[in-house]
Amino acid sequence: MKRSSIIIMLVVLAMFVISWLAKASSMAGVEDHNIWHGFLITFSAFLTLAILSFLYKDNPFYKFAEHLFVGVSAAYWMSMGFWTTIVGNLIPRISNSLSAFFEVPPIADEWALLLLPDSVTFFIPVILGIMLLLRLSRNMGWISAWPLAFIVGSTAGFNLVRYLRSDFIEQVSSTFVPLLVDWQGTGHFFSHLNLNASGQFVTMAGNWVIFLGVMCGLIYFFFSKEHKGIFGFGSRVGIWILMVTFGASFGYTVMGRISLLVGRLTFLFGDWLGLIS
Amino acid sequence: MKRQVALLITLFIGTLLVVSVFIPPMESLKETFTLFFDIIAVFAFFLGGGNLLRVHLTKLSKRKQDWVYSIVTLVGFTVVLVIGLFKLGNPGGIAASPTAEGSLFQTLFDNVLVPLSSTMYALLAFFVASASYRAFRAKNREATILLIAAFIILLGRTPFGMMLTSWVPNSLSILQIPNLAIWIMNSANLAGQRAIMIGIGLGVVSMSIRIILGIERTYLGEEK
Amino acid sequence: MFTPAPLLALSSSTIGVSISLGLVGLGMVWMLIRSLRARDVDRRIVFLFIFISVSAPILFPITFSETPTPVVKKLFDKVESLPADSKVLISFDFDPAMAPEVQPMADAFTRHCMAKNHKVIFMSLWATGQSLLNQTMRAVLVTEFPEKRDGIDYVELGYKAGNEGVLNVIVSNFRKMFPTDVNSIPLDSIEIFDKIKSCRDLDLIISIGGGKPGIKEWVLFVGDPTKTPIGAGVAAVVAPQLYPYYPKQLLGLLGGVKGAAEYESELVRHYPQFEEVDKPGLRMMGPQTFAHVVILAFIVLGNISFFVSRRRASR
Amino acid sequence: MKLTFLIACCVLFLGFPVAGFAQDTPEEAQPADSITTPIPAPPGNVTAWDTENDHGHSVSLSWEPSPDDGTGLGNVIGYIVFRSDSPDGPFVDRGVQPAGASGHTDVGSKEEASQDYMADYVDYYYKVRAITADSLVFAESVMVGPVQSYGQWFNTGRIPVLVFVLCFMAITIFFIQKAKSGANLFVRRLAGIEAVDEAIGRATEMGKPILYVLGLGTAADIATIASYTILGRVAKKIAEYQTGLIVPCYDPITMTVAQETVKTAYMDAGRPDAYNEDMVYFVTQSQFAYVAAVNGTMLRERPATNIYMGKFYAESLILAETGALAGSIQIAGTDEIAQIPFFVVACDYTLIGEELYAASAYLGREPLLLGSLKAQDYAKAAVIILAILGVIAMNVGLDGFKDLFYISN
Repeated sequence: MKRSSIIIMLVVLAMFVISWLAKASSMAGVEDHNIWHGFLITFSAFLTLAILSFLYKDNPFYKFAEHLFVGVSAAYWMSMGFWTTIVGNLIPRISNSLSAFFEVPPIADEWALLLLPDSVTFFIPVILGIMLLLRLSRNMGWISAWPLAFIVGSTAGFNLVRYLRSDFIEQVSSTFVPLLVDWQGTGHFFSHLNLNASGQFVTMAGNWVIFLGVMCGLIYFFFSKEHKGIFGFGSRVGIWILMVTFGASFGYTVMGRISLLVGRLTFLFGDWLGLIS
Repeated sequence: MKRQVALLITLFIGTLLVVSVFIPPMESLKETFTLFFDIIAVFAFFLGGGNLLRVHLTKLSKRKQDWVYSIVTLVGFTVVLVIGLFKLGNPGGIAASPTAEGSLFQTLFDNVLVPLSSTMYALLAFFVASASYRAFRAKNREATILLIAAFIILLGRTPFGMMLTSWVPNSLSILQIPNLAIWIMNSANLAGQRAIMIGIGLGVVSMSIRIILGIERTYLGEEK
Repeated sequence: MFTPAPLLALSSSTIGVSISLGLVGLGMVWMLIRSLRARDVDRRIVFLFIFISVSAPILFPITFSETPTPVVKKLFDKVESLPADSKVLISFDFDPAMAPEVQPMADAFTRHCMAKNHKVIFMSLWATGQSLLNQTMRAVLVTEFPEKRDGIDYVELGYKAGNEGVLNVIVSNFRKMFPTDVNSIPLDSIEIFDKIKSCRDLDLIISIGGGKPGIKEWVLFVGDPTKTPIGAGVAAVVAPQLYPYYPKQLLGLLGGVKGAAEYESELVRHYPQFEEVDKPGLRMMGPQTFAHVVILAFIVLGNISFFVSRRRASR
Repeated sequence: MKLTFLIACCVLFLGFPVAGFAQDTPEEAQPADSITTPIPAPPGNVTAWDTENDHGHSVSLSWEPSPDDGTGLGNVIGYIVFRSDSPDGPFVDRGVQPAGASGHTDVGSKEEASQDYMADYVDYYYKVRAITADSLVFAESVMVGPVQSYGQWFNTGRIPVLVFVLCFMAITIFFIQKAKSGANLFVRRLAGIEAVDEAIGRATEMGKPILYVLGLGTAADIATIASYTILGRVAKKIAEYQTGLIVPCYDPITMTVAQETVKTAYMDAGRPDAYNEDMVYFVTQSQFAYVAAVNGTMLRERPATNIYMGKFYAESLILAETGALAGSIQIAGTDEIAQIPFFVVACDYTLIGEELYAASAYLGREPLLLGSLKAQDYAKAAVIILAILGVIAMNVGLDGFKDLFYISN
């Protein structure tokens, strides 16, 4: 380890301690566990800065934050899954004694599947789950293909109809837009070219763009035909439309991204440094 | 043998769920299966945990590059797992929700996971900027269109968009940048979105059919 | 770490802003010169600019006024027009990372529903949404509406694992997925749920999110099958993607901080009593605006240097 | 005389308060006159029938809103639906509808245990009550019934969906058969895929590894499944060129599949020796923790090429920009619409939405996959035709055409 890096470490450590004490003393009397809270806030501030330091370059602090993050998050999700699903939804259905132990109200049997009570059928996922865990063993690993088949099969079953319905049929039918308007003279047609009072012209222009846009977009996604001639033109217009879409989405998104940073900086300046009320 | 069974399972489950959509008495079946799904998903979490341990323990034992940090991972993992599973320091005891106010688990969440994940996410603010500086250049026609669209929308999201075009008479307010931005979002953007959506919808449907019919087998971990 | 707070307190916010703006401005000029020489700047400098332009308005707050766009207005009017005691479900489908952007919406919706005396059901499809839900309840319900009672004016179902699967179940049966509320009280003994069996019995569903599962799932799994009106507050990133659902499958949409700010200002317009409460949406518009301008500038600069260099190449 | 005095007193006693009330708060007339809310007209011709396309235990009602709902006296604030199992009560409250509503679906519980149980094939009688702000003032419709609830065996409301499913299955199978019978199906080249091959070559020259990210999808996500095929192809090439491969995984199940895929690829390439377990490893099942780790890997291993194929969310740009920072060539593909723009902006090549699936078919070069790809194309053609017809229909006022696509419940 280089001398300079050791010095940096020490400096950061010192600053950490200073901030901790400062925070704790500032909270003295206000909070009852001020030492503890001071530590917590300083620590989260430290983690925040550690991640931000990545913008300059990769460094030990980032590595520390990164590895801590990996471990903690994995454990977090495991615990949540255990309490919300296993204890929340499985145990109350299969075992009264266990639900008594976990102090969750048992759920009355229902004959949903194969005319068997839930208290029986709900062992199926447990068995499949255990098969999945066998993946960790070298020689029994192959059996994890079965729960996998179950997961993939059920997802396919759900998706098949759902996407056909909401992303396909619904979208197609909402492409049926009026492209012509009941003509009431030029004046009326071009009247108030604004959105809030949907003027005829604007609405109609929009509808044309939607209609042709979708058409050309679909043409672009044609794979079994070379993009040549009129077809080629269609697909080129299609990619232009897509480009507008992407540009628009990007521009629109910037806002959200900034506010995330605002959130973090507000924490640093406010909760930690106390520069803003 | 194992493969046949797997394919049979997929076929059976898949068809069952598709059919259940059209047969009202089978609706509750869908619910039950969803619950099954979640329960298996939790076991997957544990599988993940197992893998995590394996990866980092090997890293540690083989003294690979950055093995020191694996200790951080392992410690963090074990501590949070113990606190989480045993609801240590949860005022409400075992019956309380794991994320109950003031529980140690929740404190960890608020002071470790929240800063880490939200800062990671906040990096996007910087990357969005660097990306727009680096990549929004009128290299060719497509790039130019992308650039212009993004520019208008960006402008439309600021008060300056309005200032710049406030001179436009209200009868032509479509030409005021904020309105123009909304119009683009609702016409061209919508068209593009929809085209992609329909394509993806079809793709998903056909893939699902292939899976249910056992034509698509890559998910079983083999090339064909 | 010990940036002297008093000093900042003394300096009036205008000075602070002008200083930081001056900095950014000068930097821009410098970059312009560079780009005219067809030299790109290191991305770290880009990062620095963003940092300054965002943090300055935070330290020295500036706010702009907002007028609601139709997509936002529509949703506001819906909540406004529902009769008292309507059943509204608010789902917190986001995580801390997204919170700064969408939590203001959650607060605003909760505030609005409480002011209208709607019966509100809180839930979350995200494990991490639970604690954010608690935050909103602490910040809005408990402090601003102490008279509201749990189980009668609102109920907290909390989080259940299973992503869209949860919706799959509650669309036809709440009790199957949520045998009890978050405090282990059976739904049958909760007043609000007397009349509610499934999502069909709700008058409005508001999902606040920005990932999967989120609004899209609500529309696909609940909105389309039950025709229950669905409103959404989303991170700006997914908003454009939801436009295809508006207005047919999606009643209204708050996109990003701007959406939140618009809703907040509309709320204050109707309910002056909320004049005092913190309005993060409006508060965050200042940094937003500056950052946007900086990014716009970057795009322009980038293209300048691009064209200059291309001209040189062609020479 | 006495009498008049008495009357006068009464007038004073009664009159003053009222008058006083009227004087000091004239605008607050509402509470005053709500004491004597006029009785509104009841809702008109109520009809009740078994709810279609359900599993029973439910009855639907419709009615004409009371003339005083909105119009007329305008004092109706909602409707309460009452049910009884005998014509002469007792009637129980089965749900409230806001003013302006003209229908309600009374859904009971399936479980006999529940107090809210609603039996099938049993006579029920309904009344609809128009309510006002004053709980004592309301108007009830005439009673309807008997009506029975019962379950259907087929959901006619979803026939359009069924039709589409069947048609699509049919063409898919047709083309797959065609493909099997050796017909040569043309699929246009995808820039993104060509790029993958170049990129692998480049990595070999530079002697740097290739980073393959399967995204955040679960093992069952279509995008992930499509990504396996591409991974298989990439791994095979890598095995031939003897380049390094790094596959950090987000989902444990996905990881197991990815391991199998890579292993098989190395075997097909005839170098099972070159394969080692650590190429494909699990990171964590948490979005940003995963990103943090992958970012680190990018800056430490400095891969020549990053390939992102699968489901991606907010992390897309973080990954792509960090990759650009590390100076890697980047090829992306996702079906997550919101993220495509970022990949398009930050990566060298991007497979847009469906192209990702197409790519897997294109690479697999399997008749089966190609066949289904064809089927998709024909479906798209059908969409275009339908859309044109639909638009024409809309414009000549044949709104019936749109109803063909209407999916009730």
